[in-house]
Parts: sequence; structure tokens; C-alpha cells
Amino acid sequence: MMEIGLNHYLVLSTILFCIGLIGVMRRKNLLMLFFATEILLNAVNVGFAAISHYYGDLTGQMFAFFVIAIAASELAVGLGLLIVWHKRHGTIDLDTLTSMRG
Amino acid sequence: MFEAVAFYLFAFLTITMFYITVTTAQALYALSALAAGMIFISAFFFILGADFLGAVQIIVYTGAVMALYAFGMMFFDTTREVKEKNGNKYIVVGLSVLAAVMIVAIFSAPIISTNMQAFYPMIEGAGNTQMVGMVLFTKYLVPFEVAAIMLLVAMVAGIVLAGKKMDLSLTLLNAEEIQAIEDEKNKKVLS
Amino acid sequence: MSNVSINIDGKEIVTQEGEFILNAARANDIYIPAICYLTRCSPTLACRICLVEADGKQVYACNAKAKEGMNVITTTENIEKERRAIMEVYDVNHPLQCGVCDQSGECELQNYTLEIGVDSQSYSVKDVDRSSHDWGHLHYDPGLCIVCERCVTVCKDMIGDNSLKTIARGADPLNAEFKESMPKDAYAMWNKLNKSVIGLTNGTDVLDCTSCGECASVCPVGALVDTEFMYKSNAWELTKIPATCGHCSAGCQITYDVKHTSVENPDDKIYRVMNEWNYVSLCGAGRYGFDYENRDVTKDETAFANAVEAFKKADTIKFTSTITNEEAYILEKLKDKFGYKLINDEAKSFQTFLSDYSAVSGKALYGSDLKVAMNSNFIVSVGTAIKTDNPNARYALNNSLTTNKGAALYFHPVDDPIIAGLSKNIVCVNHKPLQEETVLYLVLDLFADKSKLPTDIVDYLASFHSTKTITVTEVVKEKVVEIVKEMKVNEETGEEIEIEVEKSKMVSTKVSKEVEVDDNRLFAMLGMADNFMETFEKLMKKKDTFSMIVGPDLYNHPNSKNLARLVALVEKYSEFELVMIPTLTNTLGVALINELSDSAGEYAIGYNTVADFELNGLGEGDLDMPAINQQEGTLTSINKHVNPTNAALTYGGYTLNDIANALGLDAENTIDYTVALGTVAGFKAEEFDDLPDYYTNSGEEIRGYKLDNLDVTVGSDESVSKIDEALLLEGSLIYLANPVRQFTDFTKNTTNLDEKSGVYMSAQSLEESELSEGDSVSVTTANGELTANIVSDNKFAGNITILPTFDSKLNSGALVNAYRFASASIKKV
Amino acid sequence: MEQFNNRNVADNGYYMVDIEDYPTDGWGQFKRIVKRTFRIELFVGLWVVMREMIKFDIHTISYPEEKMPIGPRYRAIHEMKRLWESDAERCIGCGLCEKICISDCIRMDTSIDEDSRKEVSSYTINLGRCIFCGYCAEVCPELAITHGGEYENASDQREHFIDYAGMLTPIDVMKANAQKEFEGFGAITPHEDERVKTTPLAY
Amino acid sequence: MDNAYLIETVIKVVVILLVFSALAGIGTYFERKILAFMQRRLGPMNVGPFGLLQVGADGIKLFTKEDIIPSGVVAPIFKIAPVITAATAFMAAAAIPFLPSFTVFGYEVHPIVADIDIGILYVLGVMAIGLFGPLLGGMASANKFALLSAARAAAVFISYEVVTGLAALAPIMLVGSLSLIDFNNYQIENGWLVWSQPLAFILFWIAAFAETGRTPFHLIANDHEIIDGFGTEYSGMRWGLFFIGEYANMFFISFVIPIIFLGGFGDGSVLGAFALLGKMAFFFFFFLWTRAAWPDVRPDQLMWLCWKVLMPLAVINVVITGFVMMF
Repeated sequence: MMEIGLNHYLVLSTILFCIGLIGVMRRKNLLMLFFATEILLNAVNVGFAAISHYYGDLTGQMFAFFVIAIAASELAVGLGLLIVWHKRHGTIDLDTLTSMRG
Repeated sequence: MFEAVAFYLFAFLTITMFYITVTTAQALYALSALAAGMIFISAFFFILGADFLGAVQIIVYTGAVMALYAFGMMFFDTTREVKEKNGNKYIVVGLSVLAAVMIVAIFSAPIISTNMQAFYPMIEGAGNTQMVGMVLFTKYLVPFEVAAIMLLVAMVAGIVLAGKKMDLSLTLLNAEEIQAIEDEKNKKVLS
Repeated sequence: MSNVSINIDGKEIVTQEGEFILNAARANDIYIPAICYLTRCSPTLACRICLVEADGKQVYACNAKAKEGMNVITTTENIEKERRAIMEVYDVNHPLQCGVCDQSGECELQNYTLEIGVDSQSYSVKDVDRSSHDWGHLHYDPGLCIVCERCVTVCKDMIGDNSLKTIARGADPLNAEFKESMPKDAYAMWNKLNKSVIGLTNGTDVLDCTSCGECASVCPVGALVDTEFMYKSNAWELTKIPATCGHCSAGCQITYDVKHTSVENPDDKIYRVMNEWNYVSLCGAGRYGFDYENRDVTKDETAFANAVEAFKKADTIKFTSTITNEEAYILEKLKDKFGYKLINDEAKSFQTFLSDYSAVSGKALYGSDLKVAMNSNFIVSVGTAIKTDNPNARYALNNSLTTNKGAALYFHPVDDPIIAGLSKNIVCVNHKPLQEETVLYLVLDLFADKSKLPTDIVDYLASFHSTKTITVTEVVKEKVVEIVKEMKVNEETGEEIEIEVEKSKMVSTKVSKEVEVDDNRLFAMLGMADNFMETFEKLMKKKDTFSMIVGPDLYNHPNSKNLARLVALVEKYSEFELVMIPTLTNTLGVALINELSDSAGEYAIGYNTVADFELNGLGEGDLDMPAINQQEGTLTSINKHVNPTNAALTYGGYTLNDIANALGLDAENTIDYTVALGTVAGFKAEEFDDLPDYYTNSGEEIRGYKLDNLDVTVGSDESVSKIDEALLLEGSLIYLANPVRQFTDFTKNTTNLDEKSGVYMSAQSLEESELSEGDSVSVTTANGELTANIVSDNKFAGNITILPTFDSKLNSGALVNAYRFASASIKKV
Repeated sequence: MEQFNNRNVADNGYYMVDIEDYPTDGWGQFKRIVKRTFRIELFVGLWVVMREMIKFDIHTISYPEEKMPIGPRYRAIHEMKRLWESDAERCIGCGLCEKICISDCIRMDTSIDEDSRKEVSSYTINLGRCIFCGYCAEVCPELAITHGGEYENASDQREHFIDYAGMLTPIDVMKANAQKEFEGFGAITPHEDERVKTTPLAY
Repeated sequence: MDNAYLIETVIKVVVILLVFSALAGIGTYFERKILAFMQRRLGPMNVGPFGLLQVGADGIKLFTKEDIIPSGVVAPIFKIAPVITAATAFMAAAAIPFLPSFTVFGYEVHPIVADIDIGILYVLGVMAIGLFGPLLGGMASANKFALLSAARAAAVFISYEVVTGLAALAPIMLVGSLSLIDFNNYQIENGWLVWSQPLAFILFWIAAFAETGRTPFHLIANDHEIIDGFGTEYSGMRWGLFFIGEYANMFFISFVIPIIFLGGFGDGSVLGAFALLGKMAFFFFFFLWTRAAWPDVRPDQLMWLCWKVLMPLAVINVVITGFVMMF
């Protein structure tokens, strides 16, 4: 227990990822959904960084950087879309995204 | 020992924070907890020797991403209670656990095997920042540039999407111009 | 009187012949300054400031009568000079104490001084000691007095107490050089002013009058003030709330002058009562009995719920007539809805009397009012202790006697020195109780047009007449010439010589003569003097307008129906204009609005009266009600006017309207029913807020509206029964009447009216019965017995004991059968 | 009044501030920022405040210890004066101050005293409502109510703002002949006698 | 990790906390005095000689005042927000070398809590977290002025973080390290960076005003238009924590600027140490000086200045530096 190994981090990563998934499933508000997505990305980052550390390889960190970059882009585009949506419908509730429903 | 204590402490804090984020109905709690969780995640990076990654995590995630989310919250009028989907709680939790375990298992399966080779092993005597720099600007130069372009595109997209009519300032317009805008709005509603 | 047109300052106006120029000008909104003149009273000519030029001559506008084609100029250079001089004279030695003077702010001396612009003083005279006096409820400061004599005038011409007069001031005579240097009228005014101040006629230092306070009210300066009000408040701090006095049926216009109680207590309090003294005069109760409000009442919800329950349980509502028309209407509506019996004995008897009267007269109401009475010059009063039943009727009587040079007959069993003292032209007849029919037959006999009167009555009247021979002593004056010897000094010689001078003088000699005269047995029946007919003929000289005032004694009389018919006959077949005095404040209104029952049911609700469940404005009952000065509403007066009154003080509790609403009626305020009164015969459908409340400059009363005197279809039956001489009261008598300034429990509740409850006896009867003031006596009649202390009263004389009705605790009404007189035995206990 | 009626500001030494046109486009704004940057106006401001700090020319006083003298016509808390002759209160209860007070903050109760004179039984000025206009002092015929210079009237109780005793000259001050007459608003001017018309006194 | 190191670290942390808490208080005293002098006033004079104990009086007042939590606020967030501001200010101190290392009783003391090799990045990052104080405080306050302030805080911090980062980037390129000790050492050899990077210095300095929210850019808690912004609903010591955070931030920035651009503590001599304190004092004084002299800009002008003037200049500066370094 006292010696922290890769598995510890992977379990932590799993738990965080699991929390993120729960969030994605039960959230109705789009912004909260985004929050859950960020948790997913962070969970993966922890995994990447841990593997990178335990295997003495920087690739994991690199991927973590790219994940952060992706998160930032997702935020920029996502928030832009949300603002447009909110301007048009006055709400960002998931239930309002029904225009594609047959 | 410090490492273990730090790990368990931060693991506990991170899980708690993220749990609060996904369960609370108070949007402000979610935001605060998520931001705190991000900072605690960066602690893992520091423990794991990825100092630069940790600093970037703090600056980018907490300093920028969360601030933008807060901005968005003020925009969307969700600073208070938020509604939630009324699904079966157990199914949601069960499915999530299952999916998480599977995904992590799939991705980590090859890693756990012992015959792993480091593509870019650590260089002795160089700090983490230097190594990151070296690897990033050599092996990952192209992805880096692509990521940079992606960020630029995202930024432009964000500005274009959200920034329509953002340059209008009602305080600087005169009465007639404001009336014209009002009329335009009304016309849309009427038609 | 015929109309004449005169010209004042180029304005053509039409007025009545004989009208004073001042009144004519006022009626047409032409301003002539005047200090000493009081409308309705005779001119005093004390101030001389109303000087005008009529047809080139300077006359006093208050005194000069309008003549056809008269040309009046109100100001000329000379008149202005006179007025200026007069005002300067008034300011001579007038103390500069406006700061503490109660009149400051409504002082006519201030007003005229400012208006005429007196900014310097040309005259002076040495002042004398003019220290102030406390005259009981009035405070007189001769230093402030300008001797306009308005107080004297109003006391004499309106009130009739004659309590005030001018007395010598004791000042040095004016410097003779003023006679030359100052304008003539101003000098004359000053000369008079410098010689007199106001004093009391009774020679003591305490007023002994009916305490109406009218003199303080008319005082233009702060010389006469009410002791209670003195230094309490400045005039401008007081909010004037127009209202109608709720104590008697006269319905006088008053204003409650209201201000916060003190620095600590912001609640309103009535400080005094004021009136338009040019057009209306108040009695002592109206003037000083203002603080009878139901104080510190809050909404007691349990009591209210109990009241509603009681109303659901009850089958009878008892009430007194000290309520507004609206409340009476609410009671009537409740009666219609729930079938209550409405019990109000005095209103019921008045109602019956009125309907009996209508059966003969063909009119729903009596034809006249007190204004007419005031302007008439012959008044007959029957069946009322007029001084206390309705002080305004007394004022009308007095005004008619003094300013119209009128005469009056006052028929009442109680000897009243005040009424007797009004004038030498009033004849008081103290007949026995229950003889009111005889009185009315006498009136018919004396005044009725016998040619129109039904023949049986004419015959009946004729049966009282007989001829008898009496010995009359006549005085014959003869001229007697006699020779008288006188000593005379010879001018030339200086010697005295005796000469004879022939002197003539008138000598009267008494001659007895046998004369055959008409003997009217009615005189003897009423205990009148034998030579009444002579007196009567003197009184009747130059009389052309007649009024008759009848009062509550008739309504409660055992033969009231017959009396009512007689009264109607008097009105119908003589020149008399008739006024009836309603018993209480709104008896007339209640009699018109409510359908009253004779007998009560099992469970009664009392409004201001004793019953199983009491609603009470006196603060004593089971549920508090507002007093009249806390209510909006209308009151019906003796003048057949429906007068609006306003709430002077706030009332925090429930009103009758709240109960009515709880029982299913629907009106936000009590005054919502004012317009609904229009459904009652005689009333008009007018909103309360539209009712006017003011007097015009010509003295016309624009208050509320006048009741329509509707025609009633009657048969031709004009029969009346004969005098029932068997009706007699034996032994010592009691009479239900109130002392001066008291009417109901509300006046008893006030702090300024200090008349005590008790058995009222005159000095004479005290002497005869060897009782003294303060003794406890028991009064026993066939109906009951009560015990109370004796109160000595010099406002009436004779042997009748008076039991007041203003104290319901005394329950004096239980001692009599309806009629106000009863025989009783009075014993000391 | 003429000098106040001329509203032609240009003639009276006023001049319009020359407001430059705002730049409408980005280039203009950029030019303006450059211009302003190189004109170093900002540093002039810095210099001015620095200069004042170095000069250390302090223009304030330390208030509770030192106080500025106030003019005799200053209208602060009212004072109720006493008569020099008898030490009695000057107020006669005429009620003029109560009447004229435009903020309706003066109230008095008057009554008749044992000598049959008018006495003021209670008198309050609600200082919380008073606007210190001075009308009461001007209208007072006895110079009883005046304005004093006492302007430090902070209190934690509203009651203290209606205190009559605090306004009346204390009796010991009066005994020491230390009552200060008011020279300000409403007081008698030195030339008052000339405005009085004489009355003949024949005796 | 030996015990000596631990003890040393703990002592350093405690000393920094104490010194800078006190400095924050004294900073308010200096601010009031200097502003007063510049405005021909005397400033606080009553508590203690020349009002020196005013700080203590204010402290006592703030500590003893009722801690009001208005109804309608999101209480936990509302309570924690002032702590974030104060805490991040002190956290930033961990990577700042305040003085050259010196020897006490034969033991070498490094007056830096954690000499991490990404020091400058760490300082920037922690200052970025400082944003959450005003942001959460403002959003939790249930007050429109507080919310406005929170929005402004988010906008200003995100924007000027960019300028700060880009301005610091050029010196970082020159030094080749993120450690502030390395910056110091670089400047001993190559002269002060302000001479080689004047533009970066000025940009960084300007951004410092925005990051601390001081007067020309005093928009986040602008008293005269949004009352006290995020501090509107706060009272007592919670408000005091915001205050301490602000002044601590000013002191740290005043340390960081000379360390990056003005030679830091130099070669480690006593003179150098005093020189650093002097430089720090100047920058702190300058914060007060501008407050006395300059007006505030509008929020939109602030954004305009950031994105259209400062950031392009910073980018150009980075590019030019890169070119110069290449050739």
C-alpha cells in the first residue's frame, strides 16, 4: 500500500472516468455536461501522466498536452455554440435539442 | 511515504470534488468543485515529476477553461439550481462503472504487459521542462503545429459564433440606432 | 316687504326694503368693513367703521336702511381718513402681546389694522388699570377689549341672558385738542370707547347665565376667551372639521377644531367648537360638550363575533335617537331582512303625533322652521321647556322678541325666570299639567279664523265665553287751574313782593265704572290673570307674522292624538306657522325612516340603551360604537334639514355598518347609505360627498338638503274631542327635563359640562320643603321610585321638581307613564 | 439681479471646453493612443502629485482637536435663549416658529400657568427632520430661538435630536452672564431703531 | 528529505506568512498616508504616533465585526472565496527568491520556499487561481454588482494572463529557464534584462496593474460604479481577507518585476539584498503613486488595450527576440 505504483494511478483514473461518465449520463444541463466531459479528459490525463512516469517515457505527457489543447478547443467551440443556442432558445437544456428528431 | 500520503490525500480530494461536480444541483458548487478538482489533479502531475504539465494544467484548466465556464454560466443564467435527468440512478452508475473499467482496461492492457519500451526515455540531468521541450519540438512538432492550428481555428470559431453583434455598445449608440436595432428584433418576432 | 334696487359702488343690486345697507352689500359680495355689527342682531354703532356715503351723506351701513334708488359709495377720501383714525384709536394702548393672545391669527383687530395699513400712531391717552377677570368659564381681559359690544349684543339679542353690559372704565377724559385734530366719527367712537369696558349685569364677578359661550365666540379680539381653551393652541394649528352638533335636534352648524393632543401624543383631540356666529348660535352643550368621543377603542374581535351572534339571536332592537340617518336606515334594512322589532319610545310617540297631525293637516311634516320663527314677531310656545328642550328655539324666541319688537306667549307648567326675563313682551302662563288641550283651545279661540273653523269647534269655543260686569277703575286726567302765591324779587327795586301766579296742572282722578266685558273661562282654567285680554291686545299691536312652537309635552300626553289634531287645526285655520321640537337629536329622522314597534320581544339588542346585548357609543356596552363626533353621516334637524356631519376624531373599532355587513348587507362605509335614504319619503337621493355645508354671505344656509314636506291624502274629518277636565295630577309634581347644557348621556360624558345628575329643585321649593342642596331624597311615583341627591337650580322657579333624563343611570323615565309630568312624593332619606 | 440673468456664458469669462472628435475607427484610436502615449500626459499627472507630496503643504486641519472658525450667521443647532433681566426663558409660546417651520419639525404644547400667563409646557425640535433653514429664528418675535454654532450632533439615539433642555441656555451659564447673543440670521440689525416709527407719548 | 530541510521550510513558510500579513497591513497604512500627502492631507493621525497603530485598530475592527452571511448567498462558496484570494497570494510566494541566500550560524539559508525549476510559470499559475476569489465571491453573493464584478474579474484575468505570459516569454527565451534563481544569475552575467527587453518589461509592468486590480485598471472592485464589486456583501474579516490578498499580491508582484527584469538581488551581497528591497519599494510606491495621479479606464478600454495593443506588441516582441536569438 505504501509504495504507490502505476496500478494505483490507473484505478484512480478509472474512478475519475467513471464519475465523469455518471455525470455525462445524468446531467440535463449542457454546461454541466461540459463539466462532466472535462472530468473524463482529466481522468485520462492522470492515466497518461502516470504511465509516462512509470515507464520513463514522455509520450504520455505529450498526449496529456494534446488532450489539454483539445479540451481548450472544445471549450472555445462548444461555448460559442452554446451561446448561439442560448440566444435562439433562451435555454441550454438538453431536452430542447430536438430539432433533428423525426 | 510522503508520496503515498500525498497520493491518497489528493486522490480522496479529487474524487470528492469530481463527485460533487456531477451530483450537485447547485451550479456554483459544480463549478467550484470542478476547479478545485483540476488543481488537485495538477498535484498528481507534480508528484509524478511532470512539473510543466502540472503548471500548464493549472494555468490552462483552472486559469482559463474554468474562468470561461464561469463566464458562460453568467451568460446562461445557470448560476443557481440546475435541472437533472431523472434516469434510474443504479443503471446510470452501473453502466458508467462498466464502461469506465472497460475503456481503461482496453487502453492500459498493452501497457501493463511487461515488454514495454520507452519511445522517448528520460534524459539524465535535464529538467522536465527541457525534456518536454525537446520531445515536443522534435518528435511531436507536427502534431504540435496541428494542435496550434486547431486552437486557432477553435478560437476563430468561438469568436465568430459567440461574438455576433458583440461590438455593439448601447451606451455609444444614439437613440435612433438603438431604435433601429429594436425594430429589427421586433420584426423577427412578428414574422 | 317690497324689493328695492340700490346702487353700491356702481353695482346695481336688488334688496328688500328696510334691509340695512351693510347686509345688502354683504349679500352681493360687496365689502364694507364692520367690526361691531352682528347679522341677526340689532346694530350697536360702536365701531363706526362701516361708514359709507349714501346719497352724499355719511351714514353707518349697519344702521341705514336701503331706500329705492339709493346711491352708496363705500369709500371716499374722508371715509378712509375716518377708518384709518378709528383703527389707530383701536390700537392705542392695545397690548403688543399677539404672541400669547389666543385670538392671534383670527383676530379682527389684526386683520383690519393690517388691511387699513396702520403703520404709525397719531393718538395717545393715558392708560388705566385694566387687569383681567376670571368670570367662571370665561376669561375677560379688558386690556385687549375694544368695546365693540358684540358680546353684549349677542347676549341680549340672540341668547337672551342679558348677562353683559358696558360699565365705566374710569379713564381720564380725552385731550380736548383731539376733537379738533381728528376726524369726527373717530373722535366720537374714541370718546365712547374711553369711557367703558364690559362688565357683568349681576354685579358679581362670576357669570350666572346659561353658559353658552357665544360672547367669547363673537369676540373679535382675545378679550373674551373660554377659560378651558385659553393658551391651549393657536388658531392656525387647529384643523377645522365641519360638522353638525349632535346634542339636540337643532342641528347647529359647528366646526370641531382639532389638533394633536400633545407633543408626545399625536392622536387628534378636539380643542374647541366654533360656529358661524353670524348665522348660527350655539348653546353651552354644543360649545363645550365636544369631548364625548368613545376613546381608545380597538377592534375587539370576540366582542364583534358576540355582537353578530346576538344579532342572529335577537328579535328586537332598542335604540335611542342619537344616531345618524344612515344608522337608522341600516337598522331599518336589518328589520326588513330579519324581522326585528325596532323599539324607540320617544321617536315612536313623535311619529304617532306626526301622523295624527298629518291626518288633519294633510302634510307629512309641520310647515315651518325656527328661521321662520325667528323672523316672526309673535310666537306661541306650547308644551315645551323651550330653554332646555331646544336652546335654538329659545334663541329664535328671544331674537323675535328683541330685534323684531315681537311678543310671545309661553305656556308651560314650569315657571322659568329666564324665559320670563327675555322681554317684557312675553307672557308666561304656568298652567297645570295635562291642560295642554285647554291651551290649544285658547290659541284657537284667540287666533283662529272663526269663519273657517268647523262649526262644532266654534260652538265649543263659544261655550267658554260669557259676559260679565266688572268694576273698572279708570284714571281720568283733568286740567286744574289754581292760583298760587309766589314771592318775587323786583328787579328794579330789589324788594320782594308777593304776586299771584296762575298755574295749570294735570290731575288724575280715579273713576270707577261698571263695564260689561267678555269673560273667557279658558283664562281662569289656565290660571291666567283676569285682565289678560288687555295685555293681549297690547301685545298684538303691529304684529303680522305668527309662529307656534310645540314641544314634547304634547307627544307624550295621554290625549296626544287629540292634541295633534288641535295643533293641525291651529296651523290650518290661523296665521300660525308651526314648528315641532323633536325630542332628541335625530328623532325626526328616525320617525321618518324607521317603522317602530310598540312592544319588545324576548331578546333585545340595545344601541346606546339598556338591553340584553348593548352596542354603546359611551364605552360601556358589550361592543363599542362610535359617538356622533366620530361618525360621518347625516342628521335631521328641527328645521327639516338633512345636515351632513363629519368625523372629527378617528375611531378604531367596529361600526354598525360592520355588523350589518357581517349580517349580509353590503356597503363599504356607513355613508354609502346616504344616497339610499332617497327611498324614504321626504328624503333625497344624494351622495354624502355631494352634500354642501356652508352659509352664503347673505346668511342663507346651504347645508345638506331640506326634506320635502309631502302632501298626505286625508279625509275631511277634523273632529277633536273636548277638554277632559277630569285629567289632573295631584300632589307635588315632577317633570322630566334636563338642566341647561345637558341632553343625553353623551353630554354627561364630557369633561367641560359639570352639571350634576340628581333631583333638581328650585330655590323656592327647597325653601318650602325644608330640604337643602346635597340632601339625598327618594322620589316615589305610581310607577316606581328612585333615590338621588338634590341639586339646587336657579334656572327655573316654582314648585315642580325636575328630574333630568341625561343620566340614564338615574333612569328617571321609569317614574312616569310616557307623559313628562307625574305626581310624586319626595322624601328625605 | 441683472448680473444673474445674463446667461450668455461666453461673455462672462466662461469658455467651452474643446472636446476633440472621438476616433471612429481602430486606426484612429490607435493613433490617439500613440499620440497620448508620446505626449506623456500621464507622467505630468504623476509629477503633480509627487510635487505636492514633496512640498508637504498640508491643507487640512486635524478636526476634533482643531476646528475651523464658523461665521456668526452659521445655522447649526438651535439655541433657546433666556432673558438677561430675569433668567426666565424668552420663549412666550406664540407658535410662530411652529407655523413657519417648512419641515414641520417644531411642536409645542402651551397651557395656562398659575399666574394666568401663557407657559410653554413642552417644546421640541425634531432635529432629525430639521433642515436648518433658519425661518424659526427669523420669525421669533422675542429672539428666543436662534441658531448656534454647535454642529457636532451625532448620537445613537433619535430621542436626543428632539431635546429641549439641551438647547436652552443652562442656568449656570446665564448666571455667569455668559449667554452669547446671536448676531446671525434673524437677529436685530444695528440699524433696527431707524426702522421703527415713533408713537406719541403724551404723558 | 532531512529534518533540517523540513524545519527550514516550515520556518520560512511561517516567516513569509507573518511578514507579508504584516506588510499587507502596513501597506494599507502607507497607501493612506502617501495618498493623503499627495492630496495635501495628513491621512490617519489619531491612533498611535502619526496614526501608526491605525493598522492595528483596523485589524481589531475587522476581526471583531459581525460576520454577516446574507440570506440568498451560496453560503459555502461565499465563505471560502476570500480564503482563496488570500491563500493564492501567499502560495505564489513559495517560488519567489526574496533575498540572496545567506549563512546563519553556519547554516545556509535560501530565502525561497521551493526552488522549483518552473518558478515563473508557477507564480503565473497561482496568480491565475487568484481569479477564483473575486469570481466565486461575486457569483455567490446574490448581488448584481458582485456579479458584474465577477464577470469583469474573469475577463480581466484571462486577458491579462495572456499578456503577462507573452511578456515574460521573451525573457524566458533569453534566460532559457523558468527558475527565478536562474533569472537572477543570468542577469549577474548579462546585465539587467530591462535593457535587452524594455518592451517586455513595460508590458509586464502594465499587466501587473491589471493582475492586482490597481488603479488605472481598478475595475473589478470599482467602488464608484459597482460599489465594492465582489466585496459588496462581505463584512468583517472575510472582507479583510480580500484586502490582505490584494496587498500581498502587490508586494509579490513588486518582488517579481525586479527579479525578472531589474537584476533581482544581484550577486548575493548585502547591498544587492537592499537594492532588491529598494526596487520592490519603488514598485509598490508606484502602485500608490498611480492611484493618486491617474484616472481609471473603462472596462472596454481595458479589453481594447489588452487585445489590440499589448498582446500584439508582446507577440512582436517574442518574434523579434526569437529572430535575434536565431541569428
